Amino acid sequence: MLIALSLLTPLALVLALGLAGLLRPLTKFTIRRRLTLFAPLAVVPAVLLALLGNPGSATAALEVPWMLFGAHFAVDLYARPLLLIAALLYGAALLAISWIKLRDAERGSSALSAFLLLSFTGNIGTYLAADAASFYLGFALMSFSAAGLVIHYRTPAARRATRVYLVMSVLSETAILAALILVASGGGFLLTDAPAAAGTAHTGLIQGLLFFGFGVKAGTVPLHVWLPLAHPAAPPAASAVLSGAMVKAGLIGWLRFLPEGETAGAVLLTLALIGAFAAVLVGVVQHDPKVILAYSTISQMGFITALVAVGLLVPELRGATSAAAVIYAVHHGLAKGALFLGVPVVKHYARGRTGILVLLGMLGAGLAVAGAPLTSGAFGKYVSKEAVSGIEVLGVGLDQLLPLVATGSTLLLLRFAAVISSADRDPRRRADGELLSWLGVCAAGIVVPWVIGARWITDPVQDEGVAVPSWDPGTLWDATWPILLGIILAAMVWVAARRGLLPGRLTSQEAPVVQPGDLLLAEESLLRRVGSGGGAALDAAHGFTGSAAGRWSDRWSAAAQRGRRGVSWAEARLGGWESTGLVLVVLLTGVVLATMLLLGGNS
Amino acid sequence: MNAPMSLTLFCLGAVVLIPLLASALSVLLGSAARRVLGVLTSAAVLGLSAPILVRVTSGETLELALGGFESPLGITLRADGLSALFLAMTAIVGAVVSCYAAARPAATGKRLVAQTVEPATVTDGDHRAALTEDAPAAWRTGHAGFWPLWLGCWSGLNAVFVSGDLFNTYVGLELVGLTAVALVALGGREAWAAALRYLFIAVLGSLLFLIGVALIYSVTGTLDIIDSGEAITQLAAQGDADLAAVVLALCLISLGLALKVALVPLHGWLIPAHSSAPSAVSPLLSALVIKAALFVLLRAWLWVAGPLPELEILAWVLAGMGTAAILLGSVMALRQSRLKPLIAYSTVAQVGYWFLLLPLLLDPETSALEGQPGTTLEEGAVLAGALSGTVALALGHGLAKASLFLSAGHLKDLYSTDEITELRGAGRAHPMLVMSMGLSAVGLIGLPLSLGFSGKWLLATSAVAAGHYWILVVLVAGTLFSAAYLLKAVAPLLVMSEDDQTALTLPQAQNHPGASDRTLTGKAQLAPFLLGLLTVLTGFLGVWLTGVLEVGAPW
Amino acid sequence: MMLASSTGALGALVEAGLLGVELTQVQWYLLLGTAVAVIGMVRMLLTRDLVARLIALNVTGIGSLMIILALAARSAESADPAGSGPGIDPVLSALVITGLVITVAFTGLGAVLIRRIEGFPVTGRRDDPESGGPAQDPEAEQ
Amino acid sequence: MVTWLEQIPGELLPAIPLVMVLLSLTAAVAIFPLPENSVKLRAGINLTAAATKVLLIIALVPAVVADGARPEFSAPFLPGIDLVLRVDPLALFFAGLSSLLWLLTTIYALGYLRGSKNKSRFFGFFSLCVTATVGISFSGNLITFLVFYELLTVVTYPLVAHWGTPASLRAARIYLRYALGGGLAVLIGVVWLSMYVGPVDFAEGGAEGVTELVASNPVPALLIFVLLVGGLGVKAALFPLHGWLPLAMVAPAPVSALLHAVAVVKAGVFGIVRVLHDVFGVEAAAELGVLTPLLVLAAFTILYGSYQALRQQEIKKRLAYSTISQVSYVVLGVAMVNVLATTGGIVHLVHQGIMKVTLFFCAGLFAEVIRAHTVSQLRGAGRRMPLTSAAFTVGAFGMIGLPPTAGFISKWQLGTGALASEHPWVLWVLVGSSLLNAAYFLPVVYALWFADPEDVDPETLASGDAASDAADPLRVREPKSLLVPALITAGLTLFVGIAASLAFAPLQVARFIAEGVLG
Repeated sequence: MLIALSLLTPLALVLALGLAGLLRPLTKFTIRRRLTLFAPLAVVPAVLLALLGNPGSATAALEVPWMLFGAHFAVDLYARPLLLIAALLYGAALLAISWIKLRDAERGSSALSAFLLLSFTGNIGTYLAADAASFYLGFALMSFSAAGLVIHYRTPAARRATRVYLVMSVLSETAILAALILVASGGGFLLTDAPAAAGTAHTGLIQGLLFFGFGVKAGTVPLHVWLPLAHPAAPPAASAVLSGAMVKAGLIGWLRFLPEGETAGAVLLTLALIGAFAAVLVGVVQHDPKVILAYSTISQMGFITALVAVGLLVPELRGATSAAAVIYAVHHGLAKGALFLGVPVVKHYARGRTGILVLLGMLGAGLAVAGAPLTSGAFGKYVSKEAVSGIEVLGVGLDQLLPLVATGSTLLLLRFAAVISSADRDPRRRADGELLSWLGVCAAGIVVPWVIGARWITDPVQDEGVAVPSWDPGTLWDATWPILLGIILAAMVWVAARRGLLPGRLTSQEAPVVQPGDLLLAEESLLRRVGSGGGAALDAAHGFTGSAAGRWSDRWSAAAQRGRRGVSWAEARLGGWESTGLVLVVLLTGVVLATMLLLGGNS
Repeated sequence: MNAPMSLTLFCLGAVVLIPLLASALSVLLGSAARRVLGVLTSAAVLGLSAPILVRVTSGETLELALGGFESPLGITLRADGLSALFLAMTAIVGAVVSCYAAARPAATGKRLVAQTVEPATVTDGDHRAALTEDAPAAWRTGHAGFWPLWLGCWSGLNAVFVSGDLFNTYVGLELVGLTAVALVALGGREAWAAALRYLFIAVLGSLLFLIGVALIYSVTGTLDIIDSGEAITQLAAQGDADLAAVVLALCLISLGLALKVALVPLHGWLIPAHSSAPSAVSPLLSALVIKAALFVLLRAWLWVAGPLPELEILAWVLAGMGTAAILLGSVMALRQSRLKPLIAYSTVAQVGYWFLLLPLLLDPETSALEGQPGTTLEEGAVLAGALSGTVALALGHGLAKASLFLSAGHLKDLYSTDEITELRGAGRAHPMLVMSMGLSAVGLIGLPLSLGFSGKWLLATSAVAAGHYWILVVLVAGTLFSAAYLLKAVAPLLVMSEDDQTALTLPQAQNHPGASDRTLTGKAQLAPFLLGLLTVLTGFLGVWLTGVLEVGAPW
Repeated sequence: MMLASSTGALGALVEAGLLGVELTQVQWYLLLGTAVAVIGMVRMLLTRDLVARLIALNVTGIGSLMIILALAARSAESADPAGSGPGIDPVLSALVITGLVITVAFTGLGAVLIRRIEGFPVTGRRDDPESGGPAQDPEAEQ
Repeated sequence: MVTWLEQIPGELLPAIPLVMVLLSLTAAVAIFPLPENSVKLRAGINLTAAATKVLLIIALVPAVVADGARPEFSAPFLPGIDLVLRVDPLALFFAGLSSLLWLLTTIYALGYLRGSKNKSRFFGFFSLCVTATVGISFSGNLITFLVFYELLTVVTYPLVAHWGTPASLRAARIYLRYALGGGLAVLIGVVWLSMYVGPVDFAEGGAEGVTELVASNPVPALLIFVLLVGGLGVKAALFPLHGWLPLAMVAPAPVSALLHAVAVVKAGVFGIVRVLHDVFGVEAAAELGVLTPLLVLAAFTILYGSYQALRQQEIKKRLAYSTISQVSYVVLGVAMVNVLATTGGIVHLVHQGIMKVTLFFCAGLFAEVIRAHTVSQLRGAGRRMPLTSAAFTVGAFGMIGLPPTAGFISKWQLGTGALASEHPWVLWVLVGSSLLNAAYFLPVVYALWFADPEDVDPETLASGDAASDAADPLRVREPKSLLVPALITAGLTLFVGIAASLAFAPLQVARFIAEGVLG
């Protein structure tokens, strides 16, 4: 019942917002304003579901026989934590855009909250779905309502971002549809037995399709190009949700459907690592704080994808790596959400009384993302290192490589801090929804990962809470050396920049050396070339068939014309009086003679 | 003989004689009275033919010796399935056209009237009083002479359909021919030449027919259709030398009738005659007059000659001419720019369908089908199927063509032109008329739910059963062509406005003599619509028609 | 006139026995009748002048009626070979009479039409106001 | 209300098919002579006829689907062959679709044609067309099917030529030429078959006698099949025979909505399904080896239709080509001989009808209210006509096959069916075609919602302004009688999409039919 409630309340609210459009303009505006105020409450049922619905219990399963092909919903080990952070993030985002004074509210905020509610439903739909069709329903609803979020400001950049996002999400949707049909027809309609079914037939094909489909959403290289474009274009609340919750849908898709496979695991691992490190290089040179955060998301998602890849490589470790991935996702969701929500908060509240609070919060979130000790980041990294201990990649232990990602993220965060500190301020006097929601997310960021890690994620192998890092010096040092390395590198770069040693292009203020969405230009031109080439070829083929048909019909009508002329010539001949007579006489004699001969013949 | 029997026999006799009597009577009356008499007679004939049809459908052939004289000298009237059907169709079409002519006297032709002098009383037949030299002659619409001629023609038709012996058929044919020529002549200046040409053809045809009948009489010693049929079958059984004379007679009769029915190489006279005839006359010509010749041909081929194998060559020649008719008629119809010649050519084309069955009659039990497990048409049915198909086609054509010619004539009278391009958009002013042209087009093309479709279906199934696949091809080609030229005739009428929405301007309508006439003209449009509706509704009568044809069938 | 000469020539040929064909009287008349009918038909079908065509029509009519009479005689002859007088089958003779009546009727109608078409030659030329074309151009009747 | 319908006594059932056919016939006969200005009466007759027809269908559903009744009515037509009207689940399926959409389209047409001339003629032929469609769906043997099939051709000609401009007449003429050609091919096939087998009654596993015919002499059987499917293919707009459909878009919107999305095109496909299932039977067709070429042809039509739609700039032309490709889904599904694919094919018959009608309604609305005929003129229409654009978006998502809509259900069924059959490559045809659909529908949706009205060329902007209300300067008043049917069908698309496994939902009925045929 709780599942139904958590899915339906946001939808009901969206419906109400839509129907309000029918009323007279004045009442329409007031009703919509009041509805957006209630919007954040729509997430409450989902939060309750996450808290109360421990997997396997009555509230955690729902079967709707008449929906789609018999819809099943269930809260399971992985879904519960992700559900919680999604609910929290969406709640905070809705809070951020609605509980503020009318004067500060953005133009068309009700449309924004409507799209947020829709993507929230889609998002938790993907987590809760227990059968392929409802999963796809949730996924499609989420990705297409996200387009509404990205386009919100209607700026040219937003338009371009939406176009790119739409094209990529349509491609990913179709790939996922094909994969799901393959899995379902292999017997994996219910998600519990999907990976097994996917393993039976067309495994390679299914893996490829799933990589492509969910890779777009999870921002793995080379499919990540839409992320750096979409985040700056979307309103901050939306981009918080985009990188906090939506990107995780890609992760849950892989966890649900991916069958084992060494080659697939290896490919995914390499892509993940490339993503993790390359994103840092490109992110560092950006000027827009949200773009930097976007690249940080790409690198963090690289980290999580690496975990999933390991799960594929070594099936025994699948349970542990998946659990680690989920915990890390939880941590990253909240921390990244806090950072994104923080961008406007810094802009409005950095001065004056709330300044310290803002500084503390941002610092805390930054450290968590970097994985400093005592933060949820450290916890996440520790659990992941435990899960992947012993895996070798090109001779280097994976558990050595992962901390380097932390250094990368420290570099990015320092760059972010530098850029955000120099950003212009537009102070607001009284605290409003924006600040509150940001604070909420920061608090959740600190508390929730630990709670989830300890109690909710029972390691399927040891069947008890995942090991909580004890603060002995060994683990402390493991957590801190990557950060120190990062700080040292940053200092060196800073000194070089001070001395003017760095090439001018790198530090030029206006256009960053690498446009956001770096590979995009290459991919766009590739796509455009393929499209135009294919189009030209098809048009040529069409032209050819058209002319052939034209020639054939000309021949046909020429023949018909000749036939008609011949007939009318004959008609002219026959029309005359003498000719009828002549014909009659000829016919008469001919027939008579013929019958006489015939009769003569046989009688 | 019990009462009802004598009543239907009375109807049998009356159906021939009453129109003749009315024709004679109408000569004495004024033009208004003639219209009333005309309508009354048509109602009477309709009433008389109903009991005949009922009696025949219940399964017995009616025989009546006029005046009690027995067969060699006396006239015996015989009505079997075939004649009952043709009688009924003629009654329906005749009645509707008569009402139309009564409602719109202007449709009955043009008369030459001296300007000043009151129109001279019309003497019998067509001899006009000599006109005074100086007063310039002017053409007036409406010709009172229409009624006597048409009623005479009607009685001739009925005589042909119910006559029991060949000689009476000849007399009937002549009466029809004579009155038809005169009816064409009512159409004014350009109709006279066509009428004269029609006259020569009619006389030539009937002379050939007469020689044929005489030959048959000399061989069989009897003029009665049934007796001569039996005599000939005996002759064929003995393989008598006289069979040559019979075959020669059949050749002469078939060619004579082909002339009268305007089968392709001999169709020259039909186009000018039917298109220049007045708008009330051309439906009668196309729908009824040529059907008389077809009826006699069917009688000769099936009842008299009985399918003699020796007629093989003649059958194939006629079938060839029929196929040529379908193709040539349709192509020429496609090339016409005026409505009435187009419809006339369509008649020439449709005539071709009625001759396709002849080769089928000669060898119905070809071996082509022995091997098929599921052959549904057993051997005897091929003949029945072919005949009912042809009769259905002929009757369907009668109804549809009458409606089409009425509508075309109506438009020609109103706008004094039947150029298709000038009549563009006539549909807007006369929706009922275009609707009836559409319905008759459905009947002529042979789309389902029309007698034409059932006819084509029956002919096709029996042809395929007898292995004559070429008929299927001809039928399909014919249907496609007829669809093409009928679409060419009807489509322009539907045009509402030019592409750039400018309204269409119709040629200025003829000024009508009186307002009262306007309502009548409006009413008159009901006639073609009724006939069009009938073509479609009779689509359901396929089974009933085959049943009726069984009555008095030769096999 | 041309007609008479051709029948005469044929008769002479037969008398002379040139044809060497022994004809009974009936077959002779049959042959004669067919000849007249064929000549009439050819003449009718090939001339342009209407009146000549009408006359040719009558000649064909007479020819065909002669054939029928010959047939009547033949069947009467076969009925009672040794019959007393020139027996003619009554039915066929009735047929001939009706044929004659009908041909006369048609000729009458034809004459009226020809006179109409050739535009009352007795009362002088009359340009027909309504139809516009010259009334009596010979091609009209094609 | 439904319980009352169930009490219709058993023996009345056989009368229902005849009543259904005669209902719209009498409506037509009543409407034709009506003068132009009697709008109320004409609307009354139309709506009552349509409503009663839908009610009768609802009454029939439990009887036919649940307890397997087969009400039948037959009348003698030709010697040895009767006109038979029989209701079986497939017939009910198609008749239900056409009568429901007839009701909605009538409401739409009443609003759409308010200003135009000769409405009586339009509505007369409109109800005749539905008579033909219901006749086609209820026909019990091949002859009755042929009669109503030809009737449909004749009756739709004046509808296509309704505006009476030379362009619409030319389009109607081409349509007639195609349809008559097709009709003749079917006639020859029917004659030839019935000569071999006698009256061809539709029976579950194929008409009796046909299987022996296929066994004894396959060549004529193959020729007959080609003739029948070729003739029906004309109306089903299969690849080489689809030329008439885009041209017929010149007709008024309700005509292109009902005819080219539901009646005419579906009649062709329905015919093919009948021939495949109830005349030849699937085993005999497989034995003849015709299924794979048919499958290839359908697949090619799907891709060709979508490709052509991509190249069209006019909305209605784009929808026409999308109809061509969507209708071949049904043929695709039926040609793959397994329960899943056949269910997908048959259910797409209804789903595509509902979705395509929504799109045509919206196209008509756009053309009528803001004179937008091409995609570029639609920019920013979302702000000015929000409800129509919402309906259009639902329809477009349905065409692409996105989940909440009915299109997803049929695409999912066809996909799983393709993998279960021995032609797994069909899945890639489906994937390719959904990509192409997205390629030509998403730009329209994007233009509707996200393109700014400002960059709309001024004259369409100006034309919309006149009727806009005060508050939102750009909002345009959408006429109710045109909008309500569009919203109802859009809602229907969503409802059928989500509640696909409801008791008598199209998916269940389609599965019931497929199981009946393939066992």
